[in-house]
Amino acid sequence: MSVDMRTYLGHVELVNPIITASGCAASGSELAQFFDLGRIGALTTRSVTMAPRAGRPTPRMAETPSGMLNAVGLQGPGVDAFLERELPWLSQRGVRTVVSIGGGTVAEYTALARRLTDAPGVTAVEVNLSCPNIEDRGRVFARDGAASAEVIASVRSVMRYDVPVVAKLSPDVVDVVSVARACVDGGADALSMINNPIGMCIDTEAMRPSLSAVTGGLSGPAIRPLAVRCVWQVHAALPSVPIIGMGGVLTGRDAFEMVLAGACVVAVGTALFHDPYACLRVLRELEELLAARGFHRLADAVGLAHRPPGASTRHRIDLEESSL
Amino acid sequence: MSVDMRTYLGHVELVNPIITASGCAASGSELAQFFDLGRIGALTTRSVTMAPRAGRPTPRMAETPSGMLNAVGLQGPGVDAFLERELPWLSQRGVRTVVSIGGGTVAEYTALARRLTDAPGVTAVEVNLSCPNIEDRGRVFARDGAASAEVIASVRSVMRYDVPVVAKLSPDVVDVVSVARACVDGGADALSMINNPIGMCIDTEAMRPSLSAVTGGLSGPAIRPLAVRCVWQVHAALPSVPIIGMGGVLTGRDAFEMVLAGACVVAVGTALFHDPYACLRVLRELEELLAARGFHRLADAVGLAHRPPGASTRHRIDLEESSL
Amino acid sequence: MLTTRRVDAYHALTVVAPGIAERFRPGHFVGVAVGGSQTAMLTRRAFSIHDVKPDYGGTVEFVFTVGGPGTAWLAERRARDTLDLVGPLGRPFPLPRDPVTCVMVGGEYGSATLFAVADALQGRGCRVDFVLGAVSADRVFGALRARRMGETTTLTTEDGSLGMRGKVTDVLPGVIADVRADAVYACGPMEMLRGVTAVAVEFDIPVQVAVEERMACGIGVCMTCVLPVIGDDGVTRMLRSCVEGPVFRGERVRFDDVGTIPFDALGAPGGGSRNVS
Amino acid sequence: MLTTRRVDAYHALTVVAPGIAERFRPGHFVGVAVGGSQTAMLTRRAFSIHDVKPDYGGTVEFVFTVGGPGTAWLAERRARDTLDLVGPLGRPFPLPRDPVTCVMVGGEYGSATLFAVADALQGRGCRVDFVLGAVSADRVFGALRARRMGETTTLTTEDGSLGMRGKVTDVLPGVIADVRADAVYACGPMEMLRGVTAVAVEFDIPVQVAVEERMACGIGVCMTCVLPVIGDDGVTRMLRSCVEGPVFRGERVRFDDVGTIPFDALGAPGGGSRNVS
Ligand SMILES: Cc1cc2nc3c(=O)[nH]c(=O)nc-3n(C[C@H](O)[C@H](O)[C@H](O)COP(=O)(O)OP(=O)(O)OC[C@H]3O[C@@H](n4cnc5c(N)ncnc54)[C@H](O)[C@@H]3O)c2cc1C
Ligand SMILES: Cc1cc2nc3c(=O)[nH]c(=O)nc-3n(C[C@H](O)[C@H](O)[C@H](O)COP(=O)(O)OP(=O)(O)OC[C@H]3O[C@@H](n4cnc5c(N)ncnc54)[C@H](O)[C@@H]3O)c2cc1C
Ligand SMILES: Cc1cc2nc3c(=O)[nH]c(=O)nc-3n(C[C@H](O)[C@H](O)[C@H](O)COP(=O)(O)O)c2cc1C
Ligand SMILES: Cc1cc2nc3c(=O)[nH]c(=O)nc-3n(C[C@H](O)[C@H](O)[C@H](O)COP(=O)(O)O)c2cc1C
Ligand code: FES
Ligand code: FES
Repeated sequence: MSVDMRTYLGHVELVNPIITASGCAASGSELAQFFDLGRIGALTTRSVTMAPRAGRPTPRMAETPSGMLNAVGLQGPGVDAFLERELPWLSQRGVRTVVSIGGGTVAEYTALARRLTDAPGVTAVEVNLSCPNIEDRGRVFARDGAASAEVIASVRSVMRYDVPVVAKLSPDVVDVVSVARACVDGGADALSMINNPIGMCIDTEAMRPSLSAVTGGLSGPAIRPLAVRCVWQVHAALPSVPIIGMGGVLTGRDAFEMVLAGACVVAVGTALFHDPYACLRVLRELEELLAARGFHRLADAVGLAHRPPGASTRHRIDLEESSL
Repeated sequence: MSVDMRTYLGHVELVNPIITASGCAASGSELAQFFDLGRIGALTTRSVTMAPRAGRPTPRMAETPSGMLNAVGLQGPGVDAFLERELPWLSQRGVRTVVSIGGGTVAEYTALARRLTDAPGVTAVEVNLSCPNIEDRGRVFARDGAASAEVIASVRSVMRYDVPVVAKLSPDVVDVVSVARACVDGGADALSMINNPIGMCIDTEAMRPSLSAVTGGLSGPAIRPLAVRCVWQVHAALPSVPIIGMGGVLTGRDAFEMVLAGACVVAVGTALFHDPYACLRVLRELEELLAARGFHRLADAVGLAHRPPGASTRHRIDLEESSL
Repeated sequence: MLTTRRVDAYHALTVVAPGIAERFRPGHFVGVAVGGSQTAMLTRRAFSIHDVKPDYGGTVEFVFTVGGPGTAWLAERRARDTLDLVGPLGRPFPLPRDPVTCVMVGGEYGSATLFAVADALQGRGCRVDFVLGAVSADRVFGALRARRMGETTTLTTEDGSLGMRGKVTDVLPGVIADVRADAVYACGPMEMLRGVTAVAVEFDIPVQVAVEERMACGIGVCMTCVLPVIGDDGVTRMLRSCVEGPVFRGERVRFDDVGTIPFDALGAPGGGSRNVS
Repeated sequence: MLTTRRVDAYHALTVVAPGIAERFRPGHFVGVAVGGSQTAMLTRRAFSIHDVKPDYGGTVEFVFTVGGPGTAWLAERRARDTLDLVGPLGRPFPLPRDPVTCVMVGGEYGSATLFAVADALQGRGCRVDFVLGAVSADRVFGALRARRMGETTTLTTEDGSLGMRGKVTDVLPGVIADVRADAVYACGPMEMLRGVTAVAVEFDIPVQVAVEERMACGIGVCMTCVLPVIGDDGVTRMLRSCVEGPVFRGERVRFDDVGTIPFDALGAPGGGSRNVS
């Protein structure tokens, strides 16, 4: 039995729910040597910035238990080169592309959105809110609902109406639901979570921080429980808002966990570093798990773990089917 | 070469820096079958509450990558039984005891402190601020600097002057430094971090949350990068405040990492579940690491990773020595 | 580690562990570290001790099925690999003073722990009868040994592939009546223990059950393994199955309330205390 | 996995990997998964391919020292265990068109990757001379093979336990002069590559170096393995050593600035862009 894996980001349909996480697939062409990018739901670009960025000094990575720290610092060619080379390369190959943008001011995010609004091949825009707000003593936008909402509202206002705007949230907040709500009120069509919580580790030989940037973003299975919790809480509070779930997804089982918590799209990041084919493997494993449990449609499993203790699964599925 | 492992919580001396983490050594007597509790720096009790508590329904635990989730819900006999049986048992054996307290209101914390203030054998009081504030829609105290400071100030005011009051912080905040500062301004003699970040996982067979409480506290090596980052940030901002570092410490190397980040005391929690002797092993390994690097005193290593890039270690150590 | 063998659906590992073998008493269990160094699996797995032998200063054997990643890792161990065990853990089975007649009821791998108990009982002149069950023949553990040791042995499988079709609780009343049993010892799935206890209560004879709850430590420090048990004072407390159990008097365990906090349990929410975390 | 052997201070693993062997060119490396299933070690370890052989459809050999937990785990593998490899990865060494004279400079395990290059060079009629060094005799890799292949072979150790006491850079100028070298190929610690490059620049001959940076992916997607390299346009860019390297023209690598972002690098902070994360 094959499962209908189609899913939606706002009104944009994706052939399946497995996409790459921003900053974990570079410009896309690197992964294209391993498989046809058209086979995954979408490719998310690294966060594009106005100017080219050299990023942080090395060491930029350190391995931690079931995870890793990274401090890349948004290295990238800048929006001009992105629009000249990287985006066309993707759209010519018909790769559905979620363009991630990062800025230091509301104006910078807005300017980036303006540059993207008429560019062909933009499936959705993901706003990376985990950037320091230069106008607020470097306080990260994502940690403040109002600042996040301001960015989202401004991006939404200049972005083409038919391109969904996705707000990417950080777990380093007191209440992820309030930030999520602020972003949705600000006009976000969907939410993605989680970006890396901030961590650090120390090289006990050198007796200094392992990363030249001292702190870095923690990723990998170690943070999956935080990610599932965020997806669960936000889906419970805003059940109608599409969620891109990410954080430590290595297998179809992990993706299924995100789906059950409320994600309709699942992004794979760090797993790509270990297995270039991770997206296709996770997709296949997820479809097998769904089929084995008698699901006809991915959509029927989204948020299913929220059903009241009494309710059975079949029941829920039958309901959905009878409503065809 | 033996290393001077003595350390201080405020003005209270501990023979060594390795203590148990609250809630991970029950009443103490359980571990006493394995080793003499007098050999570790101190034993931290589970968080004592006014009334007896049955805690949460099971399942209360789930394993996650390099970590585990727990939702015990502060099961315990209540302060009366604690003062009648558990505390005397410890003090009769000369076990240095950090008493952790948990409450639902400022009044409850204060009442607990009042009960403890004349009890013999209380080395320090650790205030578990990761409890829902009943008077603020169940918002956890630790997530709000003002609420935390209020609890600490009130506990400090009733607690005997010579018993240090330790504020235990949560990583689930926007800025751990501001909460830390608020607690110190409120009268905290020391800080301990980190309590468990909130996570969850889903049983993909049952398609329901693995824990009956749905969410739970994440512990173990998975969270060590978050813990080291919190210790680092707080020590950088408040270098003179003693810090109890905890979160995923399994080995002497991990404890050394906490020390280099700025902790003068290191608590071992989840590691005890795997190895009842973990505290003694971590202590031995830490002492060996310090000796191998030529340290004469633990104190010389506390916060050492903060030294400016140029500065050498030897230098720092010589300085300390010449100041004898 | 010494030997590893397959027994039908089960794996059996024998480990040289003199310290554990020496202090072993029937009903004890061990905590086994899984995954090796640098593993992502943090918690020990609990396994009842099936058998101890004096060879090599003392060996311990336990029997398990592969469920998740930890038991899968254990199943891949080869002879001469080393294993990290903690034990013996838990409260063992209490034994009667007099030479009475005892029915040993085992479900699935639960049978494994019963043979050492039966040994001890027979050592005290007790008569021992076995009732072993499982879903299918390959999951009934120790049928042969039961036949050798027990006066009578009754087997049940849910698919009828061995012995009677059905559950142990279907045949238990008959056995108790036939052998005029004075006591019941049981180990197996919680659902079975609940049924066995009900039968024993029916016949008004004592029943000792070894329960199974999710455990993070096995040594009494984490408080994750609790279940509601009625004390001598009639008060229900959430007791730790690792140190106050795993063996309990069946009628004291509130099986219907496992996985809940009974409203009348000591310290239950609303019962005077507030739910502060 | 096929065989595992010790070579002085090093471990050598040979793995059946036809797909990798087939596409191998000198300078390629592999990404090796460590720790097995359920491991806490998430990232692959990078190792230069030392040798490929046609047997069993194609085998790959790499040589390593035990540093941290990943290499410690690899050192415990036995023949017939399976290994998870990705490769071949990276840009291989470019080879000269004409039959020139090349000096191969290897430090520590860095020598391992040079023999395949030397093979290819000799295949093109090039003359090959070796300069191999390490801290001590047991850490000089491949001295015998070098003696067999090279016109001349010069060995150095910092403790003088083998060959000349000192570093490869102490003897390199003499070798280049004696053999009238046209080019240098080098692999080893970054500090050595910097020195070797300086010498080659001194003699104004091309030098190809294989660098080593911390890598999380090895396939160009994580951007963690960058170092400052000067392009044909004279502009310094932070290039990925896994896909734009590990082989670079030595004089293009800004060794003094490795571990920094040179102020004049494209996109350097202050250089027009803001540091937004
Ligand atoms: C006192 C006691 C005795 C036991 N004796 C045996 C035995 O003789 N043979 C046997 O096959 N099994 C026995 N079990 C069950 C055994 O502990 C679990 O099957 C095993 O822990 C599952 O590990 P896993 O990695 O395969 O599964 P996972 O589901 O991956 O385990 C994940 C986590 O949950 C815990 N867990 C999962 N299932 C159980 C369970 N049923 N009981 C307790 N903890 C669990 C594990 O310890 C681990 O911490 C016993 C359990 C207890 C409490
Ligand atoms: C292109 C390339 C080729 C290499 N070839 C060899 C070889 O032939 N023989 C050999 O012994 N070593 C080689 N190395 C170094 C080897 O990758 C590291 O020694 C190894 O990754 C250390 O792993 P560990 O678990 O023992 O150490 P850990 O310090 O525990 O490793 C932790 C993390 O840091 C990374 N890391 C640590 N040291 C290095 C390093 N020097 N370079 C890159 N990543 C590192 C690891 O990949 C891992 O992600 C090579 C490195 C690169 C980049
Ligand atoms: C090396 C690296 C670079 C990243 N770069 C970005 C980025 O540019 N923009 C962004 O929004 N998230 C970035 N992330 C975060 C990921 O998109 C993702 O949110 C996070 O890593 C959790 O998913 P994972 O555990 O599957 O990696 C990066 C993560 C890593 C590991
Ligand atoms: C089972 C369990 C129970 C805990 N109970 C408490 C508690 O009662 N009070 C408290 O302040 N912290 C409690 N904690 C948090 C620990 O004290 C510690 O802060 C945290 O687990 C991180 O350390 P670790 O990774 O070494 O376990 C508990 C942790 C666990 C795993
Ligand atoms: S398993 Fe930890 S208390 Fe029982
Ligand atoms: S290692 Fe990931 S880009 Fe080079």
